[in-house]
Amino acid sequence: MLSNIMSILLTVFTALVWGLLLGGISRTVTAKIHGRMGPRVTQNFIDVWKLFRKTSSIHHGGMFWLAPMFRITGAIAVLLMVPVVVGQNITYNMSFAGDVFLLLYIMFFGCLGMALGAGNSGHPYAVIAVSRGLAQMSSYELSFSVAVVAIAVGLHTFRIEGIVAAQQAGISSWNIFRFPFASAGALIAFLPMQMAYPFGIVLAPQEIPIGPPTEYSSRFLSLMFSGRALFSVAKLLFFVNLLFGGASSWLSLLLKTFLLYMYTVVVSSVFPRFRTEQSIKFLWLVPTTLALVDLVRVML
Amino acid sequence: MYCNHPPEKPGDKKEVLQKITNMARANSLWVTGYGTGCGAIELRPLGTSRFDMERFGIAMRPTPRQADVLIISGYLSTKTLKRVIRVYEQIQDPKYIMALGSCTINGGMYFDSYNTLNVLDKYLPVDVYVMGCMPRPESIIDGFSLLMKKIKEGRATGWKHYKENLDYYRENQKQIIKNWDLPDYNW
Amino acid sequence: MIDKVKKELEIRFPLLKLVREQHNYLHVKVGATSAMDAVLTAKTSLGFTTLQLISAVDWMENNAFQVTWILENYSEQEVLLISAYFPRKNCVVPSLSQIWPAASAFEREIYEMFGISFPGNPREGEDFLLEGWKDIPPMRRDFETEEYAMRTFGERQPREHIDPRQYIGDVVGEWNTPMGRNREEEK
Amino acid sequence: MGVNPATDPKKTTHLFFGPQHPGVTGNMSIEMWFDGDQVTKAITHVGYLHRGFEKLMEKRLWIQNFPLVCRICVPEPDINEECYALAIEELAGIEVPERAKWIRTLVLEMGRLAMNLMAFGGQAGTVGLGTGAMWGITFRDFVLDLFEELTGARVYHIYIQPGGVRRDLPRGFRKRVHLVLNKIEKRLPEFDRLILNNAVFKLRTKGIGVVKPEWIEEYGLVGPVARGSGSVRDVRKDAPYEIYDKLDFDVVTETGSDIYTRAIVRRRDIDLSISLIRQILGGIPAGPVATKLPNLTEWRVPAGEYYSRVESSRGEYGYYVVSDGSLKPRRVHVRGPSYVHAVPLLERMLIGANIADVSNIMVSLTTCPPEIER
Repeated sequence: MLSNIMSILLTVFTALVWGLLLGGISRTVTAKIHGRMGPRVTQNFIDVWKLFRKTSSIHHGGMFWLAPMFRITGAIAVLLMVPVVVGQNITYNMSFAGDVFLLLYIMFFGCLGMALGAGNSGHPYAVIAVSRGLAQMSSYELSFSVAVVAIAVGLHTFRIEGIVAAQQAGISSWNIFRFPFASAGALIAFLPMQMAYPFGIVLAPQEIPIGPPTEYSSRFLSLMFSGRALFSVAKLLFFVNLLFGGASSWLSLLLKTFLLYMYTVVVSSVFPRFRTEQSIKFLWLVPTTLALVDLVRVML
Repeated sequence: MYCNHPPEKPGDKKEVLQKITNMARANSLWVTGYGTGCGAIELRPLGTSRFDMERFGIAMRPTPRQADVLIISGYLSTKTLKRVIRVYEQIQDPKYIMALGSCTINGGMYFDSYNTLNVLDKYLPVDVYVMGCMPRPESIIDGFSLLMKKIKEGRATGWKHYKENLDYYRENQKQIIKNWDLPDYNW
Repeated sequence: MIDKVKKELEIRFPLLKLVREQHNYLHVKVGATSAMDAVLTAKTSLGFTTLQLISAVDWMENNAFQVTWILENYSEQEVLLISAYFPRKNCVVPSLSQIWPAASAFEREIYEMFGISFPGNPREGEDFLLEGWKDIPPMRRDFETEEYAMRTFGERQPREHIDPRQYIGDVVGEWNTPMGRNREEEK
Repeated sequence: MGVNPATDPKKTTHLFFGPQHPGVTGNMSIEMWFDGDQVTKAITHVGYLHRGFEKLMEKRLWIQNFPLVCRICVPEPDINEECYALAIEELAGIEVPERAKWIRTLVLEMGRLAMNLMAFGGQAGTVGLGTGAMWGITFRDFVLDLFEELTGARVYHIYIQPGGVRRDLPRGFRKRVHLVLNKIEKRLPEFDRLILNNAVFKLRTKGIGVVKPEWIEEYGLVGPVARGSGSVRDVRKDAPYEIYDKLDFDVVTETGSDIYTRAIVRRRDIDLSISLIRQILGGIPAGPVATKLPNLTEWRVPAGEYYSRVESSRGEYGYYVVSDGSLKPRRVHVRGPSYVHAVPLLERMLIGANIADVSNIMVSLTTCPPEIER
């Protein structure tokens, strides 16, 4: 029991540190593409600490306060439902408790809480961004769900543990090679999940500065930053487990999540963003079709 | 949602980890993305590869709620001053003002203009002035490093001064903004 | 080609005065009553279909405003300036905003800057460049901008220390060159 | 009392776009009413940068106004000096030496190149392609370095004066201009790949922000906005000033009318500026660079009125200068291209636009608020 709690705390702490570090690295990589030096790798830690120590003198009601909590709760829940390192049962945390569908739901939960809080802030730009975000979420959730279902049906298990265990027979058994179309669909859907361009229509500084967190400041923003870092690590973990055969050691975990994250950063820095309807159209058409191909293949 | 009461006067209370916090504040200055005057043209090269202010942790934020620094980039017309006050008061404490250009110091070449103010620190508490017209990116970076030094030493207390002397500042502001329709305490 | 325009205008407006004529440039002055006629003639029958600018000049000593319409003919690349004098007191000039949508902005600016009224402009009186202006319109000759600026915005008091070396030495403590010290001691 | 359907509070959202807004160029704001995603009414508010230049110019000597006029347009200040100097030369009858004319043209084209690089990159930046904006401003910086060497300042040059320019070219300047041009030209194909050939950029800009050809004469549109809709207006060709009649070039014109076309026009303007600078560098004659002027503190420009025009990167720039024969100008009225683009045209174009495209449309007109407000 105690070791379980320790493991949970360790997982959350590591995920937080790694998430913030990944954020710092991504800023550096983006800067290098721009031709700049970029910030320190540890910049995000400094930012979070600074924001945490700023005063906050505004409030817009209960949901406004709770939204960052929702986000962090959602992130931690996702994190704990995914096995961290394959083989080390202690790091499986609570992944025995649910299947991929529960996970899909909880991933939605964090964003929904954010949407409610932003709506409560009363800023028109935040409201526009929320409506954009929810519209886009409904479209990428579809393609992602189809991809996950295709993989789950193909492997005859909805349990994440099972999905991971089925990929342990060498690189060729990874789902990305066994279900290439579904994986492609899922990887495209990963971009809007990470709010990467060309799908970054929620945080669009030139259009609706800057989306849901417009009114959030100081401590709330600090929590939101931490929540985002945790959430992105949770999503990365889920994807590594889903497509890339899980991680057999801490080192391979770091490497795999890092590479997956860099994929979003690099794509993000060479594309402008879609308009909302273009983004939705693309997400309904391309990744969904790709995922459906594999689903049909598996069903047959 | 506006406040109806004047802001609390910040005391000189000793905070834990004050030193580390000051270091963090100095190394992560977020600037409100508001180009109030022509100095904004040199803020753009500041972000690109020649000067790259992100090296020092300085980043542009699109909304005042999340920013620390307000850069008054040059002369302020009375019409802009109203917006600038609104923006400044929405920034959460601690907040700093950096003023670029001779025209913020004493009016510069617009000293006799009927629409630009001459002495900025009568209306807003300025922490760092950067002189020149227009200041080169290097001197803006120099201004930032001076601001960082002040923050690390705990001397960048313009925001405290503003809260303590709010009546003085309000009086001056209302003197030149003829159609004052802002809430008096709007943070 | 500009000759043709000149002849045509001279036939229709015998009181017309020629100010400047060049290759593809013509400036004429007409009476206040026939100004609108001249502008509309230029638009409808002479091909000057574009309004570039409406400008005003305050001739205070002659007690008149000179209003100038600058028209352009895009196909022939010609510029035509039509000026007219209007009495300075309660100056009223017909509006062109129904004919050229761009005229509305020009007229709003002139109304604000000179107080010349353009009845017929639906957006007249909306704030354009100034906000809450209560003084006489600023571009009139009798408006003294420096006096207004000093009265409203004030002036920065000059520093007490005139000697920059001493001042910098006091503030920064880094001006310790032997040259400066020796000179101080000599005194 | 009927409610205007465009501003009905029950059906529309009232939004303020700027002045503190990263998508706005400079310091101006748009007040808008939205029905869903569509703009039903838009009002531009200008005047945040109003410094009363025209009043200040009446209070200063003719020559003292040069430091003022260059501040009217921040990204491309030489246009203002040139336009004001042209008006003074016309009124006072000053002859400009041949070499000065060539150098002036060189400076104007360099300024145009710098502005177009920034505007072309900025068009990408406003739809979220920050890399394009960063690169554009970086390359503009190399041109600013040349300016600094030539004039002593990065942004406000105050280099052109009545009757010539302030000083001659430094030694080896031509070589360094060629180096910078080569550097920029080498990277331009990469720009094209990143921006113009980008599928998402095309999606965001094609068919958006259409300027109908009949609006050109109605509103008096100029520059890339007009030339993107099939107009061939260019003051450099129509009423050549300085030495543009000796240079070999064609006016850039396209017929697509949308934002993408205006981006292409800007991109081709960059090519044109580079080729013009190369031509000028090959042909600068020897000789003096300035005419001797009378004692400037007592210099009275003869009475008269003149409307001088030059072509800036955003279109035709006009100065209406009135002199009453005294020490100071009687009246200087500046007509910048953004005047019409940002106020009546933008208000017209935004109706029916998507909220995501507001900033996009605005940047494609390259509005420069200080020249509206002065």
